[in-house]
Amino acid sequence: MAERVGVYICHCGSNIAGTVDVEEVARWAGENIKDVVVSKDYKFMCSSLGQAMIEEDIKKEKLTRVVVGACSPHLHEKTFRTACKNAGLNPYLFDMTNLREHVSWVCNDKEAGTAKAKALIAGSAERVKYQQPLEPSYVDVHPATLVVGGGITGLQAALELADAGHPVYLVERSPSVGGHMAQFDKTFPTLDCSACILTPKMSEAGQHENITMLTYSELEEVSGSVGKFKVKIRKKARYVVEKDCTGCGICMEKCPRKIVDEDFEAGLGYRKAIYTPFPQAVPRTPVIDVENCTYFQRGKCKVCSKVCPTNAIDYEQQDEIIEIDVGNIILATGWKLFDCKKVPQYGYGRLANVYTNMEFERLCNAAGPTGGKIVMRDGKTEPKSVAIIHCVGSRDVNHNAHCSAVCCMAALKFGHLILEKTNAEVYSFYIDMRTNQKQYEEFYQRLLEEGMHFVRGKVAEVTDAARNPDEQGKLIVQCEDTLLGKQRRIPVDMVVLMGAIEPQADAKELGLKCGISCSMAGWYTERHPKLDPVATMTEGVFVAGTCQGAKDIPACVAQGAAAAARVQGMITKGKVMIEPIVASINEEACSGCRICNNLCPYNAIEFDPVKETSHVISSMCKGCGTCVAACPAGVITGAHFNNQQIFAQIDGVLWDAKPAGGNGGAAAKAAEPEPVAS
Amino acid sequence: MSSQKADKLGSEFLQEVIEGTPGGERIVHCLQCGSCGGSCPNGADMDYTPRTLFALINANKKEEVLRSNTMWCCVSCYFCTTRCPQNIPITDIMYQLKRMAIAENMASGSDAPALAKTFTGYVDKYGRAFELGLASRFYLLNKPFAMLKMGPMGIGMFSRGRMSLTPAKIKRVDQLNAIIKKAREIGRKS
Amino acid sequence: MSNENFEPKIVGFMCNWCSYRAADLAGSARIKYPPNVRIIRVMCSGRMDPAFVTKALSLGADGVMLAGCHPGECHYIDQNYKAMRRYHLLKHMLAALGVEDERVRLFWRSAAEGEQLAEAITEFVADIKKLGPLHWPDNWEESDERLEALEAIVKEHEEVMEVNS
Amino acid sequence: MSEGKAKGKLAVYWAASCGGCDISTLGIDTKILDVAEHFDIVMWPCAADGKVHDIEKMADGEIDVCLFNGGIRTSEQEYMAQLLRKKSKVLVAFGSCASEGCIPGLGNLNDKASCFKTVYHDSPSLDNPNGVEPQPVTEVPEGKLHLPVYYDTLKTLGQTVKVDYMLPGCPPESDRIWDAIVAILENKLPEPGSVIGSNTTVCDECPRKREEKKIKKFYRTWEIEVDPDRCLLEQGLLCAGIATRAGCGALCPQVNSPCIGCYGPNNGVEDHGMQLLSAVASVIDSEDPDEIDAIIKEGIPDPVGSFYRFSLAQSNLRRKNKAGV
Amino acid sequence: MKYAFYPGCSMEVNAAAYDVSMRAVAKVLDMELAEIDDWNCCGATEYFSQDELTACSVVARNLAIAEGESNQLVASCAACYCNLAKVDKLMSEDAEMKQKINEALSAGQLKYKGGVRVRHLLDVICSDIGEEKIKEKVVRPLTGLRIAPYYGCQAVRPISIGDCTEYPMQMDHLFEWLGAEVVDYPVKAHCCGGHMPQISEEQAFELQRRLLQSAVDYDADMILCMCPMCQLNLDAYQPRVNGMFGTNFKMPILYFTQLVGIAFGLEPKAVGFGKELVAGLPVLKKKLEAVSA
Repeated sequence: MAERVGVYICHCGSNIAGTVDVEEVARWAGENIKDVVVSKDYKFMCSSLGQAMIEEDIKKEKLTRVVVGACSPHLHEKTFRTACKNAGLNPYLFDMTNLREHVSWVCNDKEAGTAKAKALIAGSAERVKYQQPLEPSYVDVHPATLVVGGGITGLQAALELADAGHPVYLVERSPSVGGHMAQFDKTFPTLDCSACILTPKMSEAGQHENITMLTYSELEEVSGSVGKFKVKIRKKARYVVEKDCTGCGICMEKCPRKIVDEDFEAGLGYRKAIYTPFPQAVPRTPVIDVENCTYFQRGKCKVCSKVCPTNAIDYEQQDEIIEIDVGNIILATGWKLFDCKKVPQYGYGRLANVYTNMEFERLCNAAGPTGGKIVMRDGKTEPKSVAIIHCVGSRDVNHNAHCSAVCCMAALKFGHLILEKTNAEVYSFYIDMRTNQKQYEEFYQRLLEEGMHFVRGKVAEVTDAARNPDEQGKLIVQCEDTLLGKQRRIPVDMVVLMGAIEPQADAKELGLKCGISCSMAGWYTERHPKLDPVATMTEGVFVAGTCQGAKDIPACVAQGAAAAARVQGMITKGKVMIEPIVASINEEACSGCRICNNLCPYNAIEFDPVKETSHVISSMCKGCGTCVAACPAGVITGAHFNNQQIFAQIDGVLWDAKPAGGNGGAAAKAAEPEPVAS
Repeated sequence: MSSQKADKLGSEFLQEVIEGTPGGERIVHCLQCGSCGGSCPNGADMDYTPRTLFALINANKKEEVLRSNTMWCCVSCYFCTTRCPQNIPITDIMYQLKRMAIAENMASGSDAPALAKTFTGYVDKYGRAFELGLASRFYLLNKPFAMLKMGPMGIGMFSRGRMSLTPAKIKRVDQLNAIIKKAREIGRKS
Repeated sequence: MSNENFEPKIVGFMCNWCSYRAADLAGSARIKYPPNVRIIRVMCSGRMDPAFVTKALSLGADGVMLAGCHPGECHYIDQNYKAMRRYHLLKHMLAALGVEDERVRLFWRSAAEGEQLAEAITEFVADIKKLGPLHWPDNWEESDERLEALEAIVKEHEEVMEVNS
Repeated sequence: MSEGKAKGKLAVYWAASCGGCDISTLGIDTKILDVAEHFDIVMWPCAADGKVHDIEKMADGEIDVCLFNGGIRTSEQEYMAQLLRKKSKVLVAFGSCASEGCIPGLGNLNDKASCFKTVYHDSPSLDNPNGVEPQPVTEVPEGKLHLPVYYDTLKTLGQTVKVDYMLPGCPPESDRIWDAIVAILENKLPEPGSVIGSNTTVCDECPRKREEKKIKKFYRTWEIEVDPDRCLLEQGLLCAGIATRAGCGALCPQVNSPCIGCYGPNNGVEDHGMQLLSAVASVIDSEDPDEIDAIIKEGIPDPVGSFYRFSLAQSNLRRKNKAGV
Repeated sequence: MKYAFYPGCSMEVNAAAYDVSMRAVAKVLDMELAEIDDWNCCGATEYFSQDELTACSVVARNLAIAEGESNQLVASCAACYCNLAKVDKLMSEDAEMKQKINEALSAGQLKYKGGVRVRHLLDVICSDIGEEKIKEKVVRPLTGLRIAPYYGCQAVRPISIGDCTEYPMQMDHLFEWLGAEVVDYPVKAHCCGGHMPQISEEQAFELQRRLLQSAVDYDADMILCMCPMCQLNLDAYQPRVNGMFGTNFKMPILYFTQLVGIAFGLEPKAVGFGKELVAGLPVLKKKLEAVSA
């Protein structure tokens, strides 16, 4: 192989040249590495002059390969690839050596730095000779978008896209869109009625010509890749035919079966066996809760069917699988509440008047089970004192290390509502008061004025074990008031636990379906935490709202809109580039052992049962190379990271490690015989 | 790694506490939330709550910490430890502070060090705890008047055969003492 | 074998998304660590072929460092678990071939853990220094006895042939 | 086959190997007569007379084809390898030993001293009261007697001299040998440096049904009742067929015995054992490091024997660390 | 089922009632509790207040001895359980400490590899023997008796015997199986004062008062303990608590095994009744017809 390799070493001002003798490295590479025909150093290789120099050499010196030793390829790989391309050299015949982040900036000693730089350059120069020209491919972007999750984030994203004229499928697992926000009473810090600002968005989405709303439905399977995902959605049987139902509600009114509503009413209220979660639900079509329906359980009743004026009840309805094509996916799957029973010292589930934050939202909601009256479990007594405990399951390494971000403000909101609606004393037990968004600190100030009591200390326990007559019949909140440095016991009537915002239990599973990963805690991982917060490492899959991390409503809305904007960008561009770094199988030589078949998390490897061979669907391959390393027959090749290239690079970086006798690996395989026999 | 971090924090005292406590490096994670002080059954009687001690340790206030009664109030109920949101082994840190206070001769104002000394004396000698010996010797040496109040209880215990006049002794006291001697030797080295 | 002046040569295979970026971050933060590890970038720890490790050792490396995203945080969902499985089997093999346990090690470092990556490298280099050089290719060399014997055969045969002819 | 062409010269040699290759060569049966028709057999220690002197006297390149089986373990073998290389136009590393070391290559888990210790001192069937070891040179009144020098490390033929082709198998199946001979006779040999054989693996010839693979536990053959229709690897038997070149007709798997890898790696695979190891490890069904370790340690007590039974000498590392022998 | 057994110093004399009842119950349940050879004191809290490494080594001596005998070591005292389990955990998690402790043990030709699981008697009875077998053995259900299960601290914290650290339930379940009315009172895992009576009576007696008061508030007939120290504190100091606070507690404090024995039909004397300072038998007789008959 007679390649003509050009090697270019960047000074990066003094960033590299300070700890690496760049002239020496360039000289050495030119004199010692086989096939290197040009080797130069330059002050700033990434400057237009530097690039021009490389382009000129490619043309003049007929270079077939280029190595640039400069900063991290994550910064300038693209720059130099473009330079190669401009000079007519396939950009994948270039390799970048990281002499700044991996050498000069981490070395103290110029001699050692220079030696390390030589080894890395040798690795690149050996590797680059085996690199192959590759061509990226382009895919058309399907204009439809899938939005998973019908909470405020998903609604916002769906509406943005629909208003811009693009079709949207909005999938929601519960019978109605609205999410947690529909359960809230007021929203901080402005105290707008949550339903008043949310329901218009819900009905707008429900009626939008560009939005196909699939409620009571779950994402079943995702295949394909950016631009052309194929999605299967399971539409669960409602037992009510949507097109026939007018939403009149007679069925719900007449249904004889009443059950505790553990979902929307957080266990404080009731619903029927045929129900919509709440009166303003969108769509208005109810669902039958099979497990509690008398007909489904005992075979008799059918009241709903009898009273329905449009014969919309269908007890025989089956789950339906809907297949759709979309170009992009936005996950806005939200959060779930921490199980407060996991902190037994606060007595939730054991002490009647200990409430969770979601229960309390319903308790003070005018549309809630008590009509907005704040009363204790007996349903009538107004509390004389209420303790609000922050950080239940948050900021606690035993449960969730993260701060749930909204509880301080929600606790202040609760305080305000209690003070407004009752004569109770309100105590807030907090570790740190976090009110760091617009108008939040002002709201805190307001509550200080309104007379809410603040005790700085994480509550140790809530108990009914009275130590003296004052405490009899009360819930005693025991804590250290850390500002006094003293232990305190404060007897109250009611306790509200600010349970943590947690990732959905099935977040990981859903992420896997879409090819994105979660943090250990279960939050979806964004492409870049600061600069690319709604994109993910998987092209065409975006995340928004609390599925990415705890946040408040304004932040959710902003992320929903941001994700929609990113998707619009994709749709407008119309095409998306696919990196050619993918695996491929030499089907001629594949024996169909099927080792690789279940190694691919993206299902990009398909087995052909007739030919008994496997092949890679390259548009679905993300280029990780796991199958390449696993193929026992060596018939899977990873473009741009094939064995030959990596072995050559190993050989190169170890140029100075081979023993004096020259008994090196690759060379020794086909050893030159030592002529002894004459 | 942990000791490197402690270096940067610059408090010698903090480092001593960390080094003497298994899992002690968690102490730097203290949020000052007070769930320890709130949980403590004797919290009301402490000069400083454990949380305050951690702040004092951070501030390198060795004398204040080691002279305080906090750790001597500790009954080893471990509520603080299991409730700590930062997994700080608080009870174990209390043990370390007790050890440091004894070593620095700052353990004043409590009978606990003397009780501990008497107790370990018996263990070293017999391999077993000796309740009567412990009670009488400890009270005679430290609280002769309190002993009078103990009378009726002692009689009750005797009459029900719940107190022995002679200590039980293990067979291989020599082996135990060799282990103890060696352990102390290793302890001094490190 | 340990030697004060011994500077081990170590090959480090790092995944594009986490550990390679952690090394970038260590650089940007100007954290100093020993220069012995020569980093080769692969897209994922799942690409790490056990043969890369033995290849490096056979070419004279004194140690091989593998690094990828933390389990559960792989950019390619769960491919680092495959790296983990191969690593365990590889270590079992290397032990049988008499390669000391410390010479090949797998680390999990996220893109945010520049400092931790630098610590890992520092620790790893120190451990290899303690072990001393590996010099694997020397393993294949035969003693001088070989050359003498070969010459003797030639001579012997020449003598016999002289007698014969 | 072309008729009436001048007869060529053929040499067959046998170094560190068991002799199975020669037997398999004779397994081509009466077709051996066809071979004799086309070639003068100048040397074949197992089947025909032929003296080293005569070879030494030949001109370089005078032998048309040399089929060389066995690895290189002694100075004599190395000398013969060099000699035959020089005198042959085409040198074929014949069989697993010459190509990749084979079972004799497992001797690379020891060094010369420990091999001698076992053979000349510790072997239970031994009667050697004076502890005599073979000496390369022994002085007798008549002069010096030479014995070949035994090496620490077994090398493959390719690691000793340049070889033109490799014919895999332990031994190569007679049919494959005949295929190779036909190729030689018809001058239809592939690119020099390549392996004469298939470019697929044993799975290609194995009739068992294969599905996606997940292994929770490895078994030895006697530990389970083998399902005769299902892939052995899927049943937890460490079958090397996935990584081993086809050519044998999947003889072992067909009788419920996992492939042990004698045909060596497929084209383009640098290290047979590592490739097999990587594949097998990839499908271990656990994400817990301790469990993975337990599955491996319990199921694969002898990793070298399991993955490198035939190819240790040809692997990247080639042998056990001498310092640790 | 065979277990290695670590009685602890209190069992022989002070907690003889626990010892005798435990052995009687074990016999009924076919549990073999083989006392480990020549065990020594667990160091209580006092040893750890002085010298961590030595304390650990003293404890580890027992683990090392037990390792030769069984892979399960049962303790009956909460403090002993706590110390044994803590040192076992420390040695499994901290290689440096393990090495140091083993160095110390080597002076006595001992070594602890880490192969012992430390258990508490209550957990063994509830988890290993289990509901079915226990119910089978009941001949005298404890119907009508209101018992307050008392867990104390060190069996559930920091290393729980297998139960909730805040609100344990094993003893509750056990006595439900035996037919008793189990009092669900909030302080069942709070502190009895430990060694505090010797140091500060004011502090200790207040802790005891809280426990006794809560049991009285919930109308318990007796408190059942699973640790000699808890029993001693609540039983022997009860008159003094009354003296200090002007209360009039007469709460019998018994070991849970004593009542298990009663339910199994054993005679009160055979399970150590009469050793307690606040007499338990009269209450038992009053509440349980089967006993008085």
